[in-house]
Amino acid sequence: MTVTAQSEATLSRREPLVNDFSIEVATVNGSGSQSANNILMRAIFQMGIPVSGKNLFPSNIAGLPTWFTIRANRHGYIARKADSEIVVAMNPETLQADVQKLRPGAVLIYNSDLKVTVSRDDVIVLAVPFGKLATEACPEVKLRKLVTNMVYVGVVAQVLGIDMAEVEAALRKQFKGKEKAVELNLGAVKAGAAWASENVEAEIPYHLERMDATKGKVIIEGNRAAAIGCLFGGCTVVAWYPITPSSSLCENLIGYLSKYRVKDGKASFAVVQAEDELASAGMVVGAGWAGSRAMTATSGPGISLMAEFVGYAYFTEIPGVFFDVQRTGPSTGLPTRTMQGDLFSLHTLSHGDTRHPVLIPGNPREAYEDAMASFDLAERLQTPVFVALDLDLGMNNWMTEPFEYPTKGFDRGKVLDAEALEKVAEFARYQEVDGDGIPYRTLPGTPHPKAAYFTRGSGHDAHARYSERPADYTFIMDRLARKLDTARTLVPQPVIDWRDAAITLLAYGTSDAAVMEARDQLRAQGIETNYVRVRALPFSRDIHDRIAKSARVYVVDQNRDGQMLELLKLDLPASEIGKLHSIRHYDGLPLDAQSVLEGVLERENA
Amino acid sequence: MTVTAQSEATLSRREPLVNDFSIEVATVNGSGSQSANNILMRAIFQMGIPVSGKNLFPSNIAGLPTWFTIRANRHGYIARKADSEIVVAMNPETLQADVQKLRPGAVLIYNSDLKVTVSRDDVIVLAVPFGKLATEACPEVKLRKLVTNMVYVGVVAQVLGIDMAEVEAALRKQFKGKEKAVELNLGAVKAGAAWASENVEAEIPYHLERMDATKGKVIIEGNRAAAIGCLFGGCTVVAWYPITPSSSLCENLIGYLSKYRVKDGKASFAVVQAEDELASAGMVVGAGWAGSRAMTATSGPGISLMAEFVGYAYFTEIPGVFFDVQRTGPSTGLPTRTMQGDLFSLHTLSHGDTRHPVLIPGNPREAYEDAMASFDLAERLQTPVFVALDLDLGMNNWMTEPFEYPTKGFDRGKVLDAEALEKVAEFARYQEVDGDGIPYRTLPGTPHPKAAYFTRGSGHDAHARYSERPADYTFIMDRLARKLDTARTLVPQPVIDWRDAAITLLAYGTSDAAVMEARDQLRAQGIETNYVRVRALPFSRDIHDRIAKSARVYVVDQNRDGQMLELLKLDLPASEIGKLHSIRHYDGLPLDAQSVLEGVLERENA
Amino acid sequence: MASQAPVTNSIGLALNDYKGAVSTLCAGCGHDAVTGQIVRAFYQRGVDPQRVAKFSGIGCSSKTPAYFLNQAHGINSVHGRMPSVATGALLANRDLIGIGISGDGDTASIGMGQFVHLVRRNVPMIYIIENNGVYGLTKGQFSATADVGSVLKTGVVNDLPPVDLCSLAVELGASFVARSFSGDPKQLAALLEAAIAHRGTAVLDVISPCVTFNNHEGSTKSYTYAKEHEIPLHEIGFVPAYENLEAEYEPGETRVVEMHDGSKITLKKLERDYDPSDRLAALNTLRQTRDEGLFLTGLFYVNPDQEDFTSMLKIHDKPLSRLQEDDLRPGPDVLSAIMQGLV
Amino acid sequence: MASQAPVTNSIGLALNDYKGAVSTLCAGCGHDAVTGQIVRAFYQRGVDPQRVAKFSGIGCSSKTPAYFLNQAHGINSVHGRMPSVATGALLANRDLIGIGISGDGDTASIGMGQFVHLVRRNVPMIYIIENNGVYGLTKGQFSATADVGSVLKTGVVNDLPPVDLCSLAVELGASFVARSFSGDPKQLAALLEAAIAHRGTAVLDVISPCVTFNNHEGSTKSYTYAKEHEIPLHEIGFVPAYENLEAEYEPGETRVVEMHDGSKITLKKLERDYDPSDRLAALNTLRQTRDEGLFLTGLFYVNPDQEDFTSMLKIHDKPLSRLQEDDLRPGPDVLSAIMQGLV
Ligand SMILES: Cc1ncc(C[n+]2csc(CCOP(=O)(O)OP(=O)(O)O)c2C)c(N)n1
Ligand SMILES: Cc1ncc(C[n+]2csc(CCOP(=O)(O)OP(=O)(O)O)c2C)c(N)n1
Ligand code: SF4
Ligand code: SF4
Ligand SMILES: [Mg+2]
Ligand SMILES: [Mg+2]
Repeated sequence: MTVTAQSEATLSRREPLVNDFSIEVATVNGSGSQSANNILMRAIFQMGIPVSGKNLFPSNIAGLPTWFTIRANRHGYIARKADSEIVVAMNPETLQADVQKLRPGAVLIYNSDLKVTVSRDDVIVLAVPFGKLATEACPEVKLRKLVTNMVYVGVVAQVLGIDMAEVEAALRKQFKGKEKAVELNLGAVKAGAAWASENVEAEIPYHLERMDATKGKVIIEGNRAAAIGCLFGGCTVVAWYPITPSSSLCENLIGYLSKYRVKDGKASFAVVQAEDELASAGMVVGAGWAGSRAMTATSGPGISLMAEFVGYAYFTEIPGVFFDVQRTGPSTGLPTRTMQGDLFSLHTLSHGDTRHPVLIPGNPREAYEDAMASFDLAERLQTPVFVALDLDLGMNNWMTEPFEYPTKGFDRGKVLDAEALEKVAEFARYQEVDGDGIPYRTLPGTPHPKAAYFTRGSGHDAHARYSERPADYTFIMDRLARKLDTARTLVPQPVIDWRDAAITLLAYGTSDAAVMEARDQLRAQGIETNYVRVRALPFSRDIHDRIAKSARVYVVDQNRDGQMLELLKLDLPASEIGKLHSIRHYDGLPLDAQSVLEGVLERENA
Repeated sequence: MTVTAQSEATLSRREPLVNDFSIEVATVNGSGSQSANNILMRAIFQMGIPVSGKNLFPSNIAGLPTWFTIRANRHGYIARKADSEIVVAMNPETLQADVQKLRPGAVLIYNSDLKVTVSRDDVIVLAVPFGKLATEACPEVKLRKLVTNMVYVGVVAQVLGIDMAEVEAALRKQFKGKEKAVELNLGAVKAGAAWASENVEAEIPYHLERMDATKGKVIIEGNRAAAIGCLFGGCTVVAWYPITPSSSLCENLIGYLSKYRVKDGKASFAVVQAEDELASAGMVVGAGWAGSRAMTATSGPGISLMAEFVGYAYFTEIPGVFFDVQRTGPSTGLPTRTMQGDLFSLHTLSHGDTRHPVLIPGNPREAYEDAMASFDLAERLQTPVFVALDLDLGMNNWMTEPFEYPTKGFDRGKVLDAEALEKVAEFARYQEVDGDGIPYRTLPGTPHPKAAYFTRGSGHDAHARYSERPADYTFIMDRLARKLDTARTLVPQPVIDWRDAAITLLAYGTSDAAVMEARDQLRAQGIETNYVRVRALPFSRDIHDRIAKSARVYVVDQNRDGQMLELLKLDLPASEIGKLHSIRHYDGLPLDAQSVLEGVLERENA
Repeated sequence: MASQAPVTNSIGLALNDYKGAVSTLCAGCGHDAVTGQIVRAFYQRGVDPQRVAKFSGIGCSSKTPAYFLNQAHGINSVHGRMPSVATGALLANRDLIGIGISGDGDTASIGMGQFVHLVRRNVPMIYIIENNGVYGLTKGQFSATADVGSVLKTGVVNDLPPVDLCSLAVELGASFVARSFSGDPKQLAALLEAAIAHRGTAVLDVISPCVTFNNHEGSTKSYTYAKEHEIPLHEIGFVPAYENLEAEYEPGETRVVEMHDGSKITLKKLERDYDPSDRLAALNTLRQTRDEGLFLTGLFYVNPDQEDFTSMLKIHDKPLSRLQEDDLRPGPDVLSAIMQGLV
Repeated sequence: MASQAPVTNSIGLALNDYKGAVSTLCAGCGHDAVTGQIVRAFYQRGVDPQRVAKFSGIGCSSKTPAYFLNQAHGINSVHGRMPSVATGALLANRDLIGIGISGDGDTASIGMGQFVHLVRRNVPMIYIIENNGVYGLTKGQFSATADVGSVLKTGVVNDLPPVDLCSLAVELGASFVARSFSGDPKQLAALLEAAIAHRGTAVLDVISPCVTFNNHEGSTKSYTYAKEHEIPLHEIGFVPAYENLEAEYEPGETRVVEMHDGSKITLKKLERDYDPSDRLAALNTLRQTRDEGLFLTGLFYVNPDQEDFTSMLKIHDKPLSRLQEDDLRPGPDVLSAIMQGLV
């Protein structure tokens, strides 16, 4: 079997594209391709080339189509790109579709055993005898399926010029310690590489070259980053219920806690796998009331189930941290697709007049920092605090600077212990004392006769006594509103790149990567933009100011209803609202720069 | 014991106020005063005088302070009025406070047995020997407590000039058939009246005179009205969980269904008292999916618990009717106080991009009509439909025209039965067919090979097949948005009183009464206003048009956050938003005209 | 080739007419075996698939209604709350034949409340728990039916006592309670046929191994463990109404339960003589064998005469969903009467 | 008048120090009687009220924590979900002595799921159900513990089988299960003292009549009915650790259960000899007496040695809520190590 480069004629002979393309592996889930893809990505990363990996997987456990995309980009662009230059098509089910969507000039790597005809003459086709190569590399039939994936690692590495030493290092890292696995898989990689070096005649217009842009950086998923934040944030009670894509946040956290927070067989934490999300929310509320730093993590359906408890905690002023790793739609929506669809829900969750702080990390470092900050904030504000990730951030691989050790200590908020109680004239749980809307609290078990109070919904006066008096009610409600106003100054402040341009792009969360890339593209077209990345709700005043200074503001949302734009409408003075224009993306895929670019140009060129 | 009219000197001797004042009875709940108050109210009503009754009761079963206010008003104003002209103070616990809040010139009726001194010389004090009068009227000790209340009926009737024949008629109605009770209670009324006619020397500056303004009218609570609407709306499955103030909606409905919808021992309905609100919502969803007209009724906490199911029904396009009789705050908020606090929640309930129609009746007649309409709308739109009452409407007594028998038949929406399926080329459950965003559905059990489809969240294509394809997802989401747009034309249209004024008052639900009264007061001060009463969400285009034609729009909300105003912000063009001004009332009491008046004047006179 | 008339059942349908979409579960998943027996049982009983309504919650197990009875409407609802959806639908249309598929997570963890109340109401439906001791779809965490000491592949050990859904159902007054094993197709088929004939909630707790996350050594829900430990309480047979029973069984050796439609469940004695109409005995047997660590399968309890929820509510014979305005909207006289009462 | 030293308990507090706000329940409500016995039991046991945490859901019953132990923090949470709140709080601070008050609606209807899982986890707390068969606070609808045939004042009859919370708890592996009656103060007091001494979930199902909505003829939860039908299983006594037991009881006539803290529960035989350490016997006794329509009270099951949830989780001896940054934030070396693993 030799390689036909059917497309050579149609391809323009130019310098290969260096360090700026994507590799997509089409396969089925549960087939073990994840290790192969990780090795490929890590090898590129170790070559110093900025890289990102995004897994597009189905909502089942094994056997359905999955696409993994590795983007290598010398500028550091890590957003999804709509199409890929190198496609490894391992899944017979999707092969024809995968071929159809190839861009002209792309490289297709597929299994020649499949006996299909590839009817595209504008692409480079490498028909690899995977079966034969795997058999040679792995005599054991049982392991062969897994090893097959390593063959494409070898082929891809060879044709793109990935350093074999880096592939080997990545592979050793992946199978750490398991010598037999290393040997076997390395053999398969080499078989693939050897085959390619002997058989690929076509000139491959894509090439990877060493850079120095990843030194000291790490690759991490946002869920793991948030887990590390919880570990260092002093989280002590974890109550969770598994749900994709949030499960790995708690699972990682449990791993870290067990490793780093057990001394002499005693844990400085308690983890409960609750019976459902109502229960996990209730446990967080109970633990927060009793004075510990408690968290849960869930996704949309869980958030909906927590609505009553979150409202209760708002009115009773009980701290708690709620992570929402957002996904698409209801339970039988697209649980393995990404969306920023819950923003509105999170901010207003529960019936009645309720508003909650929401932190919105845009990358793993911020996920780590926000996780830490959320506990401080929850205890300072005595209220439920949300941290809104999404599937893209939570479960995909992100390159980042290593995290910094916190310089600020814990803020445990306004808690009166026995000693403090001794000094105060009176303790009134729901009183306004400092003018910031935040009252003082005591913890159950405080050994002081003044400490106790009885906690119940919103039907209380400043002294936590049951009251149905109208004036008591408005007092409590107004103070709560004031507290949310205080939160504006305490939440993470926006990330701003100000260029004194007329146009401002306003985005949040994982849209960051695509927006950064789109801004460069716009600039290349002569359109300069300011950039305001919202890091939290309620909005800081600075956001108002920046909007006031802009002529037009493009608000980028990964949801249908333009939820961030809607929240801005609620908060901004009427005169500013006309400036807002919506760019929305809601097909379940991570946002790409092209969508942002088009969104802006559509209007700017109109 | 004689009556001291300590205040005579200080009272200006003028014509008595006729048919324009309030009577407030302060008592404890569970003491049986409800019958006495009803009789008083009905007697006034039977005299042809417009009247309304509002019960301010605590969140317990017996023994805590309760105030019942009867407002008689010749102009037909039925909103709450901040203070009352006649106060019957039966509760020793609150007596001093009740006395303090009396307006100068008011009449205080209290129990002389209480041996308290009333330290107000600017009011008329009638110290009635209740104990003695009740003992004379009712030799049986056991019944005496109940009968005591009838004594004040007699006193009040006598001093205000209520026709004794009407009191007797009302009393007979109240105790229908129970001759012994009629006799006993009538005796107590007469004793009270006799005492008053003999002992009251002061001139009472308030008087009731016959009018002809209530002929043909009925008195009814909104919950009962909604229940009648469900009865005539063809509701077949009722799944509920008790919660104040919604319980009486279902309880009345069960009564009517049992009476009017059982034939030959077979019920044309099924009622389930579910285990909680998640279950009642699930039952409604299941029943709607299977093709029956299903409803539930709850209040705020229940709405929060239904969030996941309601979102699911939105995405799967399953009809269902959800009544929310709104109350104040969370479970241990003020469950027996009123609020329009859930509007925002209802419209956006559930995570993800979800929006729901909400019907907002402002009086019992509309509650009846909306209840009927909601089933048509839910089946036509194939989506959950909310009907938002509040405690004030649901549980208080409202005077209204009798309801009209519906002229329009049921609209069962786009359902394909076996016959219809025979005629169509294909059945695709989630296809856009008519351009209105509403697909066709089939019901389980339809005997046709084309009928079956599999229902699941939003992860489906137009043919209801599982799909994770991005284009399928946006197709479904866009069609759903289109469907909500269609809803604008199908929901009840706003009630508009247009005067070509610069100022428009925009209100909804039970604010109507106070707004109507405030408009008259404004007019008296030379300020003419237009009035737009929103009857439903999403907003009809007409509302946009009216706002466009106004210079300033005062949006009246009975909640802290100005939720209607917020929803308008989301829907209106940016240019209109600056016109909106908020009048908010959120202390748990029904809105009064004074609050509206002040809200407008504060700005207009600024 | 000469065309052959396809084999059909009593209503003229082929086995194929009872199939569904291709399964997307892992190869070897116990749930697929259950699906296979459901297809067979409905075919065997000659049930009109267009009269069936399929219900499920969320999980790998809950996906399976898509894989059988393509001609039946199905609803994959939300996690743990399928019982309420089924209750609503079956009240709305009493002609529907309801079958619900749940998982151990879906029923014993998040779904506990609704399960208890479904059983208490005796809603007429088959309720199958495909019980693998883990949350398959979220990648293998323990569920509330995992046994104490059971070990995950990751080494995590379960410390909490398992919920025994059969004991619980019997305790709560269920009218049909059985346990089976997806690796015991014959027994499962017979139980499914019996469940179809039952009017009331038929609870079937089917041990159905998760080959991906809970089929290793240390698991008490693996194929190997279940095969090695299964103790059938009796040999179960099902005899349709139109067949003759007498000839086949020797009295004393076989108990016969007569169902409402005239069909019969036969229970051939194995080691013990077990009376499935004795609730207390069922509780004792379940508790004792559990304490001994035995994996007992069979029909633990059945009462064909227990009133189901539809009967209790005295619902109209015609499904509520088919009633129209004529049946549902009372006349103007009724409205007048009501208004008159309020004047 | 000569001032008299007030009577105090072992920690020097007077009975008054255990009281709460004035009850707002109906005069004669069974719940107030339970409150009274709680005050007495905590006083009697010399429990430091400042170490107690009070929990409840929603209902008349759930209001009562405001009416006892004013010096203890309390939380009136949401309907049916108190178990999760209590679990969180008791994990957060293991030094707290937890007592939860719920109603039959709050536990057996909306709260079923959380109740089951609380019991399964053996969370260390006293869990009292003030069981009146109705939803008092919403004006008297039947709850899931109402007996079949029970009649409301409005004439509505209950058709659904009752949930027996004691059987259920025993079935689920609870470590302490008892039933009492608010009209039997002596037994209730002894059971409460025993419950305080227990480490694990102590389930107390207390029949507590609702005088306003369910105390009439036709109710099986009325004072009259309960008084007429109560059959105590044994006569219960409680002997603190510091008191001597031997002298008082004749062997054979009295069973003694030794609690963790050295105190003892004494169960004096009445009609039958009952062993509260036998779970199967408990299930049988409960089921049989229920089938016979008897209202049995007493300590059905107790296992003082069953591991509670805090121990199972191996939580730090110092309450988690008191741990500070030093204990909770690992050093920079740990962060470096983690980062190193990711390079
Ligand atoms: C409200 C909610 N919480 C969590 C999830 C995530 N989730 C999906 S399936 C599942 C567990 C399924 O376990 P089980 O019922 O045992 O089914 P199996 O996959 O083992 O067959 C969970 C927790 C969800 N979909 N919805
Ligand atoms: C989520 C929610 N649903 C409904 C209610 C209304 N509600 C308040 S108390 C109660 C029932 C209480 O019954 P039970 O627990 O038996 O207590 P009891 O009043 O009889 O002591 C209900 C349904 C609520 N507060 N919250
Ligand atoms: S993960 Fe387990 S339960 Fe799910 S399909 Fe695979 S084998 Fe079956
Ligand atoms: S209504 Fe019943 S349960 Fe509630 S306080 Fe009154 S008597 Fe007690
Ligand atoms: Mg499972
Ligand atoms: Mg109760």
